[in-house]
Amino acid sequence: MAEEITRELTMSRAMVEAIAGEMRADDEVFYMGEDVADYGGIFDSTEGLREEFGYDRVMDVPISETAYLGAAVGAAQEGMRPIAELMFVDFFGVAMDQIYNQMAKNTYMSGGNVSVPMVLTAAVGGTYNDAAQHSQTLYGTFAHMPGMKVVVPSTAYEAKGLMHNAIRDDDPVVYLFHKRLMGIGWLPAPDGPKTPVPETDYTIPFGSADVKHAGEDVTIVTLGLHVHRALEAAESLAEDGIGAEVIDLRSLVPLDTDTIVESVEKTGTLVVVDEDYRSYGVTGEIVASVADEAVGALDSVERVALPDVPIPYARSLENEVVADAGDIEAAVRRTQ
Amino acid sequence: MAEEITRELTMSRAMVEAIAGEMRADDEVFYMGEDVADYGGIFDSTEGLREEFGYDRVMDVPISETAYLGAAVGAAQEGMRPIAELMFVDFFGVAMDQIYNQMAKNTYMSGGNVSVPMVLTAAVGGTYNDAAQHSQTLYGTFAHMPGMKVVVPSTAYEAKGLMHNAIRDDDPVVYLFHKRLMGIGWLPAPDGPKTPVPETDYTIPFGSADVKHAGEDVTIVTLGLHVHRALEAAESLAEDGIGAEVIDLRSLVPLDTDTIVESVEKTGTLVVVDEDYRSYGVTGEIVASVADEAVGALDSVERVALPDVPIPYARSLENEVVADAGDIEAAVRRTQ
Amino acid sequence: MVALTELTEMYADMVTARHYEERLQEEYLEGKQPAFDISAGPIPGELHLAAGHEAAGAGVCQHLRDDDTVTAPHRPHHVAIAKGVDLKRMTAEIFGRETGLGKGKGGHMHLFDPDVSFACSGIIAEGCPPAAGAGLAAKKRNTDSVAVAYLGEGAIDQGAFLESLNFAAVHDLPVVFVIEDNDWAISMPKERVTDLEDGSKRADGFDMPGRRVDVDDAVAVYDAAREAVGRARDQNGPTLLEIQVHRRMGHFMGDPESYRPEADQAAAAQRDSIERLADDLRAAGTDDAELEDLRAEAEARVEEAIEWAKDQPKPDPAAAHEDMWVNPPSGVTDSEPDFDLAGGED
Amino acid sequence: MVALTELTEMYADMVTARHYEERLQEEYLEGKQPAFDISAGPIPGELHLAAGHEAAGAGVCQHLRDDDTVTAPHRPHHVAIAKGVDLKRMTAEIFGRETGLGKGKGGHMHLFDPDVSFACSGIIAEGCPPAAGAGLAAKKRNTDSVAVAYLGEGAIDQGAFLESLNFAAVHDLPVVFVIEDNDWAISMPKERVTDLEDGSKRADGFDMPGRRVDVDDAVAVYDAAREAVGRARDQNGPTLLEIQVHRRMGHFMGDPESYRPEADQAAAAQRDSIERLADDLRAAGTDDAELEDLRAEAEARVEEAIEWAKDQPKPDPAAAHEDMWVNPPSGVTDSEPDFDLAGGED
Ligand SMILES: Cc1ncc(C[n+]2csc(CCOP(=O)(O)OP(=O)(O)O)c2C)c(N)n1
Ligand SMILES: Cc1ncc(C[n+]2csc(CCOP(=O)(O)OP(=O)(O)O)c2C)c(N)n1
Ligand SMILES: [Mg+2]
Ligand SMILES: [Mg+2]
Repeated sequence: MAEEITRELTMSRAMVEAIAGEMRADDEVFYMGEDVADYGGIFDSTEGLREEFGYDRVMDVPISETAYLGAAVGAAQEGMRPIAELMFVDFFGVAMDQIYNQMAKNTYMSGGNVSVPMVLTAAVGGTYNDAAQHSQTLYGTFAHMPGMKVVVPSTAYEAKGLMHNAIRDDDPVVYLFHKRLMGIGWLPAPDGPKTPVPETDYTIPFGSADVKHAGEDVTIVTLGLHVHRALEAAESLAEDGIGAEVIDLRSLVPLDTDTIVESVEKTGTLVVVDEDYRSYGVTGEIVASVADEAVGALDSVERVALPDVPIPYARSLENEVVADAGDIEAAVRRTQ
Repeated sequence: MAEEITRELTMSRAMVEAIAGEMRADDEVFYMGEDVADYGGIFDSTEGLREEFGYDRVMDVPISETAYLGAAVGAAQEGMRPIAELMFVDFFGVAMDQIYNQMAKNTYMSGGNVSVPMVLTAAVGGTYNDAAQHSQTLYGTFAHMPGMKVVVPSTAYEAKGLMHNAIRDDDPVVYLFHKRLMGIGWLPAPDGPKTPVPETDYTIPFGSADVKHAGEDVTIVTLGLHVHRALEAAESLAEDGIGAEVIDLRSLVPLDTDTIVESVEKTGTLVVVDEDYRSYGVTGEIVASVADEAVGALDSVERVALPDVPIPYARSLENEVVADAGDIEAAVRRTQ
Repeated sequence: MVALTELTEMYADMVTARHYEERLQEEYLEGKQPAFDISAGPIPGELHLAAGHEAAGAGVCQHLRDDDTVTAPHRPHHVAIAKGVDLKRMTAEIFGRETGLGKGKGGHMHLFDPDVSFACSGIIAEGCPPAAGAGLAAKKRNTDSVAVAYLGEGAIDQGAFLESLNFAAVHDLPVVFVIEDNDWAISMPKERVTDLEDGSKRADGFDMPGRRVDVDDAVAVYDAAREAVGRARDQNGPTLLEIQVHRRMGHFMGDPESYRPEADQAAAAQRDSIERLADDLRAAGTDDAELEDLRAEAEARVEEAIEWAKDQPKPDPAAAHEDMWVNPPSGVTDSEPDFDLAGGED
Repeated sequence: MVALTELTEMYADMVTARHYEERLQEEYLEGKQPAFDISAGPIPGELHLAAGHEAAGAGVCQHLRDDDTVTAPHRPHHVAIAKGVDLKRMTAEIFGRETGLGKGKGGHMHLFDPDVSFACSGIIAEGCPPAAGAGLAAKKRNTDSVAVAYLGEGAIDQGAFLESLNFAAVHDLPVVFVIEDNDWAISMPKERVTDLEDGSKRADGFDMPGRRVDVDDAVAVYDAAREAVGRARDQNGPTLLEIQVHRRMGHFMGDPESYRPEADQAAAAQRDSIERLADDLRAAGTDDAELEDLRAEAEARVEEAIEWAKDQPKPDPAAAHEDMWVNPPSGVTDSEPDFDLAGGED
């Protein structure tokens, strides 16, 4: 019987603990990004690392995402293990060629002759009124283009285990952490993401979705922040006797279709909840993946995602487009 | 009764005819891109335009996609009507911020105060062994991010009508033309894309899918090059008494869900055929859109798309990943 | 010699901008006390205030007309004020109200006022290409409008800026690039990330005139900008200007600035382009009472705008689904003509 | 004075490269006659040949070791040959064969030979940041390896290059940027798209030494590169070189070059860095028979590589689904440890 773990960490502390652990174990691991040294990362992704490892291994870089993400690709191809941060995922467009035409494709284009053992970290998500250029998750955009493993922790426990696996992986991994979950002082997290975290190093495999709440009536598939909103909805549905199974994807690439299909075969009902745009993204893929495997099992389907508009600024407007627990609950009720 | 149109054009001639027509009608329309002046566009997208309109209105630009696509955004916001070409859609990553954070979002972010009447043209597609950085369609990537209307002509007739509508539209339109369909001397087109084209100016509305072949047994939804491959499959299936309805989407945004759902309600079977990557893209969205509206009608589903790998170079490998008529036929047969 | 009216106008813009930022700071922090919670209070989201940058806004925009285009970055208010953006509607936008410039959809980093050709964007340096595009439009239309792109010294390492230098230079576009050098890019001091001390030297690699105004002095900025804007207006091509300014507040509200040496903060607080310009006005014969009036007027204008903005309705949630398109989704047409296409596939 | 052995090595590389391109041209056009069909024949896809660029490949790479990294653009063969890339496996890759450098997956724009630290990419200027990254790795590891990024003169307007100049300069990285100026970017003459005549002047805006070799002369390139590579190896930071070369063929095979004045084509055909180097070798005492031997050896090597490549098996279609990952999709682990997380949600 495993020892009981009681120490709780915020998601940011857990993420940093994994990075620090790998940096201690391997001199070739280093972190690059804007404001990652003295500031400790705008979203606390590197808090305290510069103090321990110095400026050389926790490098502030010019506001030149193409140059420094590309430099990470180059250093990774030399065998180093860079972690490079895009401050907001929304800035992908200034460096997408390095991300997609180089980092993601070089392994395949070289017939496996070259590997690119780097981690691209990026803060994602809204809920604090940062408007259209600073609030997206872009989950679907990154998951669509092959060559990157794409992971999204929802709690401190996952943040650590996924990060250890990401740094050790010889393939490029995109690690998308939700700002609202980090436990940053000025951006209070909901209750869920702060969890017990083992002191020891451990790895969580990619492609293993986690059933965060069991239920018999409806399968809710989600990730990131919305895991917690779905759990809230599940509690409330339970009061009315509706059993919701909440599946936290944890990685988009690879996708754990088995866990989803197994659940839908039991419940017959699929509600996919996503903080990315609705069309041509995550919700479509999850629905279609189930249809591929078990179209007969699908009695009822709902997609809860950002409507196809940029994310608006004003609170009333942003709240309208980003689903809350009530929206999820309502979607579930529509299926019953 | 409409007059019979017999004049046939290649897709490139039809596209150029629409551009020339709009340039004659409005001095504020101009075309920018690499090799669009003397060369006439690497894929014949501007053939002859410089000769008629001169270098000022058919502008060669530096290999600075961010600068010139952004300049198109700026000129459009001043009320001009630029058409700007990305030589291959695969280069999106060097300019995606201008495309997505500016061109696509400014209208919404300004509350409709500003409009961006520009057309972004780009060549898409494989089948001639140009490998991972020059063969993609990226249909799903562009369609996923709201703010751009995304159109994909499959024949000369559509190329002209969609282009007229695109240039006249005050919203940003992404016009993706498939290299294999243009009718370029060195890249022979299949039979289908060369069609009769009216001399007169005409506009095809976005969001109106076209049933290119009627059938009762299976609904094949596709676009671009694969319209022709699906039609080939439909002919061959017809010989075995399987009636395939082939729907040409013509635009991804807006998406004509009605036409698709209506067909699937009749056939019960949906086969989506796409030249973009399979996961988190077009095929998923089409399946999910039907599930949203008519999950009960879906007896059988198949997705035929690029497997989730970059596009390989060698002929045997590229042929393996890009579906041909035989692959479509086989998918249909799996559903019967 | 700068005309007194111009000095006075610049002064008015600058005191308006300074007071505006100070008042926004107060409003912003309301509801975010004692614990700072970015998502609480009357002004949502990030807020980047430009106290200490005023000379760069006023000194350049003093030369601009309404039909000259300005693009600003994430720290836009002082430029917007100097450019003549509607103060009330801008303020309403910052408060996320329905009558804001963007109906509450854009927010403080995305202010668009087409009446005075002003726009801004929150992505580093990405205002440069659209400014070049406005210059291109002016050139194509053969008007004498010009375009100005503002950026921070931290933005001079970004491709969008560098590509725009070439684009503007090779086409001789009427564009002025204005770098506001406040020594910091969030927590990163210039020397840690940029090869140059003097950002205007980027021009040397692009066959373009470059000039640095290394003192935070509105008159010096005015003079440098007169030449640069004049060059553009006379169709003699682009110029790169760098202006030394000072960041008197954190990068964004809530920034603890723990990375920043106290001496640097103190120095920034001491240098005051507004006081300097007041001295120039006094030297030109303006007395203290007049200066006080100008200040009072500016403050009243700011108060009025803030009052007005706070009175405006919040957007109806349903409005989130509007303003996606200017034309219908189908484009300018919603029906396809009926042709008889011989041999066609239809 | 350049040592005779070095002159000889460069000559061997250059005649190999020239013969290689001429032979590939023949092979490529086979099956594409009479009507040119890009998707027919033994070599699929686009093909960008570098005849006329040889001096830039040989003169720079002569100073490099296997552990020095080189990134090349879409026109890579002459550089690959000078860098010592495995000629047979490179050729097999170009023919799309299973034993090619990338198992037929990459093709001629995506050649990776980690044994000699060579890579290329088909996206303009996007080899520059990875080269800077290789330089960064060398610096972090405190080795004296250097990195060289090649690009065309048409690429000097692209953000990836310009950002890399700053990145390399601010970190004093051991990187040499080499612009091959062949006067054309496909159909666009330099002056139509770029503000500078001399691309090495870009360095002036980035506080970096820049130097142009304005004659297509291997020895002049060798000399300039000795200084630049030496500077990098001695940890004195990056350099920008521009080398005048000539495009003796179309941009890609099949390019009708109808945009190109005949006089320009003729001039390019006349200038021949290979003949020039032959003269240098003669002056250094090499006789014509020796030169003939070098040529014959080079040709034999090329023929052997092409023969070998054409003999290699085509990839099994199923292989398209392989080589996506180096590790399993699950990462280094495929099972989650079993913790008892008190109060956790599991
Ligand atoms: C492409 C991009 N990268 C990073 C950021 C995040 N960011 C916002 S402001 C800023 C610092 C800008 O510094 P500077 O340009 O000097 O302007 P200042 O804030 O000092 O006025 C950064 C890195 C961004 N908005 N866009
Ligand atoms: C970002 C990007 N834009 C455009 C292209 C298409 N393209 C390929 S080669 C080329 C011209 C390159 O000219 P130059 O850099 O001078 O090299 P050269 O071909 O003359 O050797 C262009 C525009 C590309 N590959 N990548
Ligand atoms: Mg700054
Ligand atoms: Mg060239």
